Amino acid sequence: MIKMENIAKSYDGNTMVIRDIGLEIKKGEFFVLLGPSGCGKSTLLRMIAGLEEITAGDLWIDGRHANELLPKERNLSMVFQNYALFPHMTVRDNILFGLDARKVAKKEQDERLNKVAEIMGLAEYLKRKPAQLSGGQRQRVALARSICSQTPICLMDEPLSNLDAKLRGQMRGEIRRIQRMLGLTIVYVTHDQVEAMTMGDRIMVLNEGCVQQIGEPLTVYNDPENLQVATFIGMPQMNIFRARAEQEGLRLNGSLILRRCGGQPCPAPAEECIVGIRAEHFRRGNESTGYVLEAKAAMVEYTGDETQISFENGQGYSVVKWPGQIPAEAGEALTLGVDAEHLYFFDKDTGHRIRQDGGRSQ
Amino acid sequence: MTRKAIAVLLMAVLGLTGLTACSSQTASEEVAAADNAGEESDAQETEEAADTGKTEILLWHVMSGDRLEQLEVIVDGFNASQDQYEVVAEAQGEYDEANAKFLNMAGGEGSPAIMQIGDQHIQAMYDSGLVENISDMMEKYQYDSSQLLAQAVDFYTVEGSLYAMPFNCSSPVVYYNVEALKNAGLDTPPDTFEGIIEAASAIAEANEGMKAFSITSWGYLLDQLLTNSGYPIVNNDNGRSARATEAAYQEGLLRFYQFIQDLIEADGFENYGESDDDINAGFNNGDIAMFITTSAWATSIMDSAPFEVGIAGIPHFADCEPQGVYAGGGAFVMSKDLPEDVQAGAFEFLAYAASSEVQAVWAANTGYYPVNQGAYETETMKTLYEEQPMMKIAADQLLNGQQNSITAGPLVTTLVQIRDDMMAGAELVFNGGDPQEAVNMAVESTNQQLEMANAQ
Amino acid sequence: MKHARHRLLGAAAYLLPALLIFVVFTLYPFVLTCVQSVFTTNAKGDLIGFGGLDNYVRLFQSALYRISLKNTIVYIVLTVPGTMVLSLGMALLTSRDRKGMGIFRTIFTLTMGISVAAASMFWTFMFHPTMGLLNTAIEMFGGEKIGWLTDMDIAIVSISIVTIWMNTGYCYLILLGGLKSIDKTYYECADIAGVSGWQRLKRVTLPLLSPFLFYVLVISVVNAFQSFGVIDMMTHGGPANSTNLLVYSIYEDVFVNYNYSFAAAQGVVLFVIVTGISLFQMKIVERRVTYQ
Amino acid sequence: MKKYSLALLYAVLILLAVLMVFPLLFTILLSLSDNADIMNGQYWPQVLHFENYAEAFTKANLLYYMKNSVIVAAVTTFCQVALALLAAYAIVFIPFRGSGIVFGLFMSGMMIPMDVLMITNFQTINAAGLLNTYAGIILPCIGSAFGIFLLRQNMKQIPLELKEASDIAGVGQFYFFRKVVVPLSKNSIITLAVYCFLVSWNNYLWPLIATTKDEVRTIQIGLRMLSASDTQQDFRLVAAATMIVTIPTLILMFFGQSRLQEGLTKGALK
Repeated sequence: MIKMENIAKSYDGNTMVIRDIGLEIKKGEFFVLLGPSGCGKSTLLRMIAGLEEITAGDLWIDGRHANELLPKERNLSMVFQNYALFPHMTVRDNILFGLDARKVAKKEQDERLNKVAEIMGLAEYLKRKPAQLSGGQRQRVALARSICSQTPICLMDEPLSNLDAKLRGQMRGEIRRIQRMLGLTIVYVTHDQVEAMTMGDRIMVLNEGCVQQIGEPLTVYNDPENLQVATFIGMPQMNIFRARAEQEGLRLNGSLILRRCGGQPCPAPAEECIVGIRAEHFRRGNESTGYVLEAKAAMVEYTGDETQISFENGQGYSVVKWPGQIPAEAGEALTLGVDAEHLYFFDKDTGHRIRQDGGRSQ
Repeated sequence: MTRKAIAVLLMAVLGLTGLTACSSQTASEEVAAADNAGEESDAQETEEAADTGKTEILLWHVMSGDRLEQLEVIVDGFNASQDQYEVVAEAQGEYDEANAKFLNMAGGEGSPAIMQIGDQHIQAMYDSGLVENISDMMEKYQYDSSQLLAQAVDFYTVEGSLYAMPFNCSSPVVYYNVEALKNAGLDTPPDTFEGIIEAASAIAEANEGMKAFSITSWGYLLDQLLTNSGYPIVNNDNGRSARATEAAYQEGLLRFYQFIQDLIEADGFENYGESDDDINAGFNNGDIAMFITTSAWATSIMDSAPFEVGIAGIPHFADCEPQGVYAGGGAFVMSKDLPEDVQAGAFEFLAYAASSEVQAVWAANTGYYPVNQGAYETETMKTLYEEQPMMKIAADQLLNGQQNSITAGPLVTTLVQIRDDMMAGAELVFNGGDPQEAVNMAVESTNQQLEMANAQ
Repeated sequence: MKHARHRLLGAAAYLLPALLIFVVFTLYPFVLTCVQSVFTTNAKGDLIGFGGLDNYVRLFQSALYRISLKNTIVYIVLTVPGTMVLSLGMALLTSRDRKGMGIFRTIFTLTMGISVAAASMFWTFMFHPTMGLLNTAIEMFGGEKIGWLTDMDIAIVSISIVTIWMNTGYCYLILLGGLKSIDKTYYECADIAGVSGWQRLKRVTLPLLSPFLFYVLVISVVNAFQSFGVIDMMTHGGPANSTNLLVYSIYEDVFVNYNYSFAAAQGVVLFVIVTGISLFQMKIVERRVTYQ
Repeated sequence: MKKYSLALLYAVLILLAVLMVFPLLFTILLSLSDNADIMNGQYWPQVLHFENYAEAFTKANLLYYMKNSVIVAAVTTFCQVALALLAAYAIVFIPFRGSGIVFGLFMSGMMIPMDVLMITNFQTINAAGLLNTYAGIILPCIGSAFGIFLLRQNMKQIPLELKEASDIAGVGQFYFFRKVVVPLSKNSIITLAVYCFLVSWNNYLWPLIATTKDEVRTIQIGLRMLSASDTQQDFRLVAAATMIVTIPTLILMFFGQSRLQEGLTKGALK
């Protein structure tokens, strides 16, 4: 549906904001562009929309070469971060905005309006002005406008970032439902990894203008290509240690020791590297696991549905996350077990992932 | 998108042209349906002229108030007196703007056939080459110019031929409060500047501190006062023998400024700056006993004063023989190369306006004096001079004056600026400035202007 | 690249009408004035010979021009601060919503609706030497009549009074709007901190009002340089050229003396002065302005 | 506010109000008395002469001039606002390379004193045969640099996303201009309209230069001719004429005041 090859973007001719991006989005796919703010994800979206010029590379939309096409010739719609609703128009006019220009008959417009208003639950707000609506309602109107345009592709630039947590949760589900119902192809930009994980069919993680990884949410979570992806995905952030292989296990940060006790040998490379362990992969006590770590609890936090315990790791603190409310106090000794397959090894310099078969990912 | 942009462009340009069309259309439409209550509007006539087949003669003038009414009496009289020509009079505000427009239109479409100018504009009009040689016109239409006032003809003669037909002539006169002077033991105002200073204390005592004399700083009055005392304004015989190149009024102006300073010391002078209304209001209010201004306002001054007003000739310096005055005021110039019928019509109007009977009525109702010698013999003038002998004084002052280059009046392009320079100097002296310094400032400015004008 | 060219064409269509009028009726005449200023012209305005910088040299030598320059500076020193102080005072006094403020606000903006010609007439009646209101009032209190428009030193003050009276309406409107736009919270924290009266004015109100004060300053100076109507209606530059300001002297040279090139030179110098001062204000004064 | 300082506040306000209104009241007084009273300094007219106003209308042809003034001011205002809207829209919403220069050019227009250019404009109007037409008076005055400045300030407050949303929705430039930008600038448009009407109504020297006939002259010229006439000043008539000239704009000010204040303040905030 949308194909990009060696896309690059620079505003001033020398600093490259986007470097050599290639991707292909299939029809009806919910494709998420994920990355920290300033990584170029919005710029990439705006290049697809035609709001930014493409410095280099090729863009195809629906099989047509789209580099030179004007936004309206790309047959897509867009939902902006702060909704871009026309303050002086009623909700009805906002939703139907642009249909006159596309020569849609009045009767057809009303039909679409009623259908969309019902889907989005905006039926009784049609006469109101945007200023009289709540954040959530305004967001739904913006979405309704995109849907009403019946364009196959819908671009979304962090549409939920202005909503409160509860509403965000609700809207995530709703957008997903509508996308599946109408078979829309959606390109969704966000910096919130929860949205990415819950909504995306596939996620592209971006950083400083280059692609870190493209893949399904769980693949990206479980099999990160590099340190950026690993540390960016997952709450709390994956714990990172400098590791050196030693006789009875791994020396972490030159202080803690991850003792090996049975199970298959760990795939640690000979020379020094970085090892990452997710907070939820630590086991309690010394159940039969590949490795065991002795540490001292520094701080305990309860969020009701889970407990987070941080411990000294020689160069700062690492975190353990267990479900439920585990009784523990600061200073208590901890024995933490880890399975071999939950150890992620990365190259010390490049941050690339070092996998089981010794092969390095590019 | 481009198609849309072009549409906008077309719409905007059409809007503009539409506006131009409709506005000029509304203007002409207005002209036809003009609802002009009271004063006759020019619009009406242009419409009529078109239907009655009369040739239209466009006249620009700067008259206003009651003298505008008298001018329209003449225009209507002329239009009624024949059925070939229709004169349309249009007011142009003040001389300055009118002349600038006339010169800039350079005879183009919409410029007038006849234009009223002030005496100070004759040289500039001649230099512009846009005005007709009236002497040639007189020959062509066999007009006997001897009936015109010799002094008036002298003033508007440039290099041997007349370039403007005199129309409204006036000269400065002294208006005095008859009663106030009687109280001070004078039956007519002193005819010398020195006499005025002497009479100042007597007038003040007899009329509880009334100041003896005042004058507005208007340059026209000052150059006439110098003329009367025999001082030329510019060199080369007042610009008559050759083009004037520098000021020649220094000596005369210094003596006049000295007179004002002495009068101020004798507490006999009141300063009204340049405003004629203020000086007139002050005179009516009994603040001053005598003041000088143009004879043209005789009727309105005499009507508005709550006491008997006398008129006398302007004073001169004791040691100078009174020369009389030059024929100041205004005249009509005719645009050059007018089409035959318009030219004939225009000249006929000029002749009509200067004819004795018309001039008599004009003089009687305005305080100007007739430019036509025959007018003095007409019944209207005779009865006027009997009822108001005062009015005759202004005319006598001109008629009995000498005829020489001084009383022919200054012929110079920058007469307007010269009068402004004299005015600025006078206002300096009125405010207690030093006479010599005032004269130097005036002369420096006059010479600079002359130098620039002659360079063109 | 197609986009850029496309946008330029689109923009041109919108800009063309305004640009057309600007070029024909402002740019072309101004360029012609600059050209005329280095040529000599005849009474009809046609260019005769190349005059080089004679006009400018003669300009700075001529005593009259120096007088009109001096008058203009005196005029600005009188009118600009006068207008600002008066309109600021009025704005401060009527910023709080109290009983009857509406009437005062309407009255204070009244003069904005009054034309130059009408204002000149009002004040001509006021300044009339014998029956003018001011002189009659002075005489009632036993004072001595003042030659408002006839006295050389007072005339410039009189026309400044009229100008201040005319400009106050507009400036008051801006400053009142400015005061209203200041966020109430600043005053609340000033009240809490016990800062009040004079201190609050100096530390809170004036700094926050500075963008508007700056705007009024620029507008007043530019208008003062270009003021003409009052002089032409009331004093004709008199007495003794004491109210002959820059634009009036240009008017006189164009319409009375027909020295188009000399007037053109004065026009160019006036433009340079006004632009210079405005740029100076933009650069130096603006630095001290705090924008919310 | 203590009682004492409140009283002081109102005293000062009344003083200032009197200062501002007195020239107006005095003129109204003059316009209702007759010349004899005025001459000998007696101000309170025993008999109110309303016929002065009637005479002023007929004698000074004021009705005629006023009609012209209304036409000229209305058409000028409409064109000024239209042109300023179009130009400001291009400068703000169509980012082309030279937009900064073009805006600078317009702003420089504010610096050039119009009086200096009158003769050249007169020659242009004359050459185009527009002398004595409304267009002749109007055309040179409709390039309002201030208008462009004010509307640009206002349009810059419209979020750019609205333009982007419109581009994507497939709406043309003019549709966005007409349906979105103009409605959102309604306030500034009204402010500009009131301001331009006042400026055009008060325009003083140019209408005189651009015309030679009375048919198209505006009211300020009527006033100037009346006052500049060198005959005996007919005070009551001139006073009445002055009031007639001023009343329409005072009424406009009375209603447009709040709107003007709001709009101009936004304009002032660079």
